[in-house]
Amino acid sequence: MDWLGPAEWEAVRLSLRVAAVAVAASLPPGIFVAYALARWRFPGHGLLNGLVHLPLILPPVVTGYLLLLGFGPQGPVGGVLEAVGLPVAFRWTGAALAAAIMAFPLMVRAIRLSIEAVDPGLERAAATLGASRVWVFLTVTLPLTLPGIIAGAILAFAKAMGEFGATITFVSNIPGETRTVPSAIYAFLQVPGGEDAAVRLVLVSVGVAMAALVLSEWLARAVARRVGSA
Amino acid sequence: MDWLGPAEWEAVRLSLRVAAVAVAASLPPGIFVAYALARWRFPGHGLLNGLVHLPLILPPVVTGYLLLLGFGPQGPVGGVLEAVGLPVAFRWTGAALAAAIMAFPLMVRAIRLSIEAVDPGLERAAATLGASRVWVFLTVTLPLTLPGIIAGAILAFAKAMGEFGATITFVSNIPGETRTVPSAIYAFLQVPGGEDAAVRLVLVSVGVAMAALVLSEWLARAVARRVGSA
Amino acid sequence: EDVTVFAAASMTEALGEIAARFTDETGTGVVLSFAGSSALARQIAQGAPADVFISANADWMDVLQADGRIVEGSRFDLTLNRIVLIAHDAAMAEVDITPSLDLGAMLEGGRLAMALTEAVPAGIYGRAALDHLGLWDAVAGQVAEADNVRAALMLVATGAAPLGIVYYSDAVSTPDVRMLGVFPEDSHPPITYPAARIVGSGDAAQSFLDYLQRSPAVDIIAEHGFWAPGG
Amino acid sequence: MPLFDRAAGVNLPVHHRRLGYVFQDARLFPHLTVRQNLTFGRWFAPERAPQAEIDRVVEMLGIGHLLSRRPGALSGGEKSRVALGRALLSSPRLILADEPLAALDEARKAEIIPYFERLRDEARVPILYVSHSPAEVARLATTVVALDAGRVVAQGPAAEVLGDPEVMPLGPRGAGAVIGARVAAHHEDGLSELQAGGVPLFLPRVAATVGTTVRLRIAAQDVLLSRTRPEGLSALNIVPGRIDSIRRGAGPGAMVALDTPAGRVLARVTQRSVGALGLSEGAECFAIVKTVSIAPDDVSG
Amino acid sequence: MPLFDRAAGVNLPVHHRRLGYVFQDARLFPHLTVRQNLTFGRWFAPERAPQAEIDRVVEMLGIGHLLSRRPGALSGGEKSRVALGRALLSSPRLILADEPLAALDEARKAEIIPYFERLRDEARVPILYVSHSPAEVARLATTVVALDAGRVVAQGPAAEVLGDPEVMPLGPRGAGAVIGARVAAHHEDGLSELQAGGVPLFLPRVAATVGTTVRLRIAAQDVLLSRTRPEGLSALNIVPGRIDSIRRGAGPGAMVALDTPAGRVLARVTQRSVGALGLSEGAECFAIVKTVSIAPDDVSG
Ligand SMILES: Nc1ncnc2c1ncn2[C@@H]1O[C@H](COP(=O)(O)OP(=O)(O)OP(=O)(O)O)[C@@H](O)[C@H]1O
Ligand SMILES: Nc1ncnc2c1ncn2[C@@H]1O[C@H](COP(=O)(O)OP(=O)(O)OP(=O)(O)O)[C@@H](O)[C@H]1O
Ligand code: MOO
Ligand SMILES: [Mg+2]
Ligand SMILES: [Mg+2]
Repeated sequence: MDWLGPAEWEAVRLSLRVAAVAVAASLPPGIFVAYALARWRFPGHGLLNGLVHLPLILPPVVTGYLLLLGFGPQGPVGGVLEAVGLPVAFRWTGAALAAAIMAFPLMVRAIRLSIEAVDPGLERAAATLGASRVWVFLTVTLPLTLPGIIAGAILAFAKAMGEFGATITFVSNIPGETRTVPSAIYAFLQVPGGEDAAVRLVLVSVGVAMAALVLSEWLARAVARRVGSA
Repeated sequence: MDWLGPAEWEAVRLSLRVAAVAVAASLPPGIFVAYALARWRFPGHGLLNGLVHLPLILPPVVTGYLLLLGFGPQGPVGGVLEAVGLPVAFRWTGAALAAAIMAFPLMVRAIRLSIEAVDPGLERAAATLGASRVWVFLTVTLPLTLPGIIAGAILAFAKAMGEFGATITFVSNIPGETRTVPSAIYAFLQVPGGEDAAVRLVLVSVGVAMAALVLSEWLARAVARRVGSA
Repeated sequence: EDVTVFAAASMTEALGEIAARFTDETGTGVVLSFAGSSALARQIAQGAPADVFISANADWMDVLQADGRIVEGSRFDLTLNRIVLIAHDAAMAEVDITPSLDLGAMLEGGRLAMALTEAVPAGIYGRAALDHLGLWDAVAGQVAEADNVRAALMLVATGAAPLGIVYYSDAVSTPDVRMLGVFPEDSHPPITYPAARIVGSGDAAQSFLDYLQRSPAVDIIAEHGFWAPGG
Repeated sequence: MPLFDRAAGVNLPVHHRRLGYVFQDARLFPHLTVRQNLTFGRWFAPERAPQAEIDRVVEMLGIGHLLSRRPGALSGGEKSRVALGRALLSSPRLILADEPLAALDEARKAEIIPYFERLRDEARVPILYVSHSPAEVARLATTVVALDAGRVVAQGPAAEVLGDPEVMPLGPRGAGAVIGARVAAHHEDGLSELQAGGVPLFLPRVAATVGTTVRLRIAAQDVLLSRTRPEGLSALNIVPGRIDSIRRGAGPGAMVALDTPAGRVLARVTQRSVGALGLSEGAECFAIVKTVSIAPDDVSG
Repeated sequence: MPLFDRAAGVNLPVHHRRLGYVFQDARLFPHLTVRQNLTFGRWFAPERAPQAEIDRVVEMLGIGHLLSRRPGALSGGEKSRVALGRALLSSPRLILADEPLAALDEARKAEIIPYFERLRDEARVPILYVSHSPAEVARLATTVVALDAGRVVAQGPAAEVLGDPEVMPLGPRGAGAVIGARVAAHHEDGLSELQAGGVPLFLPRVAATVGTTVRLRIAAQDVLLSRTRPEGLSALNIVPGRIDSIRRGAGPGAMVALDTPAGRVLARVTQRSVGALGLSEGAECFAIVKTVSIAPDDVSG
């Protein structure tokens, strides 16, 4: 693949890392929120659902701006993160944060649906066998929702690979640090004659995304087969 | 609501119209594609699934640029549409097209999942009663998937309300024609002191989106109750 | 009929005022569409129904001209701009922008906010100026590139970055940043805002272009921090 | 008209076959009311069933009070009846009922069977009814095809197949003969008197008017044999006959087929009794059937 | 230890109650193998069941060959057995079985019941077994609590409650007494001879060794009565007794309770027969039970 220059390769590698970290870090809270939305009734249920979906609906630049206000060097959370040695401003970690937040609704939706498909009778059966709530979740609900979780994670990964607006607004475009594939594509589209390079990177994104989607369908089916019908 | 100026009102009205038309026009193909993905096995199944998801994954600017190449006045499809009296380039119809394409994956996913939840046994029963494939779909599958269709349509509506990158790239930012709420937010952020107006419009977007999400959950539950368990 | 003007986003406010005056005086409506110059140029290349294009840099106008999209002889430089160094800290002292400026020290480990230095005009000019002054290598690793010049301005305004390089017109638009100094005029290519009529536009487009070069319009542009050509 | 013939390349689409299918699970459309479920097939039928036909089916199945409900609010038995009505009203040329009662409990089954009987007697549609239950088959079938391990082991009129001691696809505990009898009288003590070939039979009240003919299934294991006419027994039904055949099974039992004036009767006794009583082909003996052994389930109106 | 007491504000979480629950649907975990299903509860039990205990349960339920399969590949009966083993191995203080066999067909039920019997006899856990089936109750229960419309109508030892003609929560067709009998001999003709209070009873081969005691359910409707000892009948079991009570029902039937040396026997006859035979309380008579009427289902090993 020597048709990609070193800077482009760097962007691809960085995007892969950012997307992977975004998905890995958002999976636990994603599963928790999906579980809460699927199984609990509480005041603010609708509000939580709305909040989770917000990044899907807000213009990404607005999301990025809000992230900047909250997680930037001057932001309330950003200061704390900096103090504990996990700075996100203008770092690839920030790009991962932006990607995670933008991909969160897709992940939560997929996981929520698969949790709703798990027979609560199985969870009650596990409780009668002595498993506490947490154990029921870990030994029954979680393994049974694996197809949905995998599908959600891969979809989120693809989305994270493509995130642009919130990322560039929040962490800018720093080669090697926050210059992901979409930022590079945007930059190429800004200059006359940059289309060719942009097309190459679009092809890479599309390839990765397509592979992720096909893999996700396949994995979900394979897991569903393995888990089988009781 | 006199805290919104006339230009802002115009953007809100336009966005509502664009989103409504986008959802209405993409619902039939959305249902068809969801049905095909849920129930048919054919070569290119994975490819179709990938294509449907592309707008979720590509940077919106790229999607907008591709739309411009295909549906612009010089584009192959754009020329045909222009000839049959349905020009989309730099028209609100084009904004609706961009919004529809960006929201399509969300809609299809929701509908597909609810189609997969319909018992194929009911469809076979309808066939033994003399209903052809099309009738089975119209009288059994479609009504039973109504909750998912509603949820998908409303989610797509919210997404369409918030679409920016593809819209401004494809149909520009023409007041009264293609200047939707997100474009207006962008424009306000370009002028000194425009933040207040931008914040007002963000609040409107968030309000509409939240209302849509809560309504979607509520409707889906109500319909599910009505349809009941057989 | 109305005149449709595609203009660089940085002209939003000035052109808004001029268009209102123009409509008052002539009765001809003006439809303004603002976006990044590159997006607008691509749209015009694809047949967008624009009558007038005002670009924030000459390159994109050159592309359209080579493409035969603009009316021969209608192109002129509407205004000029300058790039400036701005700071978030209102107490910071003004500086002379010379090769001896120690930008690295001024940043104190923070970021220098600019527009994309390879793609967006404001970033390209800033990079050229820093190169010319021999300052680029010292700060290259600390530059945060935003997708447009307004986003760079915002990074400084919110304090995410202590310093930034933006247009003079941007710096005067907000009280949240302090202008530390203007880059020497010879440190970068001239920053021109070419305007032109698009092929197929009517007489109204020409009268709007003419109007832009006359008294109230010129003053309004200057009020918003742009520099008059040759001024 | 062939529905499927691979050699001839015929495969009529399901919706053109006009086979009314009654599924084991009712498969009612949950989003439609009972009325809409019933009339569903009507829209696609070549000649649309008239309203009178609908009324007749609704009345026959006793579902008039359910018409505006949704399936979710029906009991299992009600669902089955609606499913049956729905199949009927699609103007089928044949009804296929594949173990339609298997998913119901005994009380529910007892509730549905009479409707199948009425259907058999009143509707002009042949029914192919698949079942594992001897009681169901005995009550409903006019012609029986017995399958064992996928092969046809017997076919013919119900009385013949069910009365054949060689044919026990349901095992010896499921065997039993079917006889026809005319209702002679309803007595005040709650018993009905029937005449079967001149033999009087007493049963708990039968839901058929005097003079009509009903079919009774007499389970082989409910029949006792005696060489002499027994006296002083609580059993009221004693049928004289001649042994046609004795079939010894692998276990301790034997199936004795008796020709009686009432028709073929099967009795399941031990081989030890066969020896003790000296039963042999051609011997005369008496079949004793308890009055209460013939359950309402086993009488077909 | 109270599990739930609203007044005292006690509501022990389900996972601390240590009640092994056997559901109507097996509810096996589809993602775990049979072995993992069986040992699921073990991880949470206060003292973990030793491997020997697992082996014993696996052996008792005959599921050794299934251990590495997943539930999807099990038959309905196998699923039930695994579910039972799973509940057992969670070291419960009590097993709750709520109609555990209701979803199975007859053949499957017959397959499972012996395992419940072994469980009752071998495991040291009390079982609360809920059922609508007289055969199941008669075979399994030591103590019966009969509920009708939500109220307790009788409770006590199984033989007493099931032999009480006043208690028929399952209707007269479900009534039947339970008697205990010792296996005396297995004969070559496939019959087993049992002794019940000095009365010999012949049954198709019983799966119990000579000398052990089994329980038999004799359904009331399978019993004939005679004032004199009948001769020349194919029925091998004739039990002399004295009429304790006669209960006339609303229909044509009557329930006669007989005290015999073998224990309480119930007979369901017509009121006409009661009159014809002159049956009355205190009268001596003979109960006739066909050998083959006592199904293997009705004998508890
Ligand atoms: N014509 C056929 N060709 C190949 N396989 C068949 C055919 N008919 C039935 N089978 C297979 O035989 C098995 C049993 O079939 P089916 O369920 O129709 O039997 P059944 O007699 O209806 O059983 P049940 O009484 O349990 O309903 C199924 O696994 C089915 O796939
Ligand atoms: N303690 C209770 N308080 C209020 N309602 C109850 C209570 N117990 C049972 N019910 C209601 O009574 C109905 C029947 O209860 P349940 O299904 O437990 O009965 P059951 O005896 O187990 O019936 P089945 O034999 O069909 O299993 C249910 O609708 C249930 O909601
Ligand atoms: O006004 Mo621009 O085109 O964002 O530099
Ligand atoms: Mg079958
Ligand atoms: Mg119950």
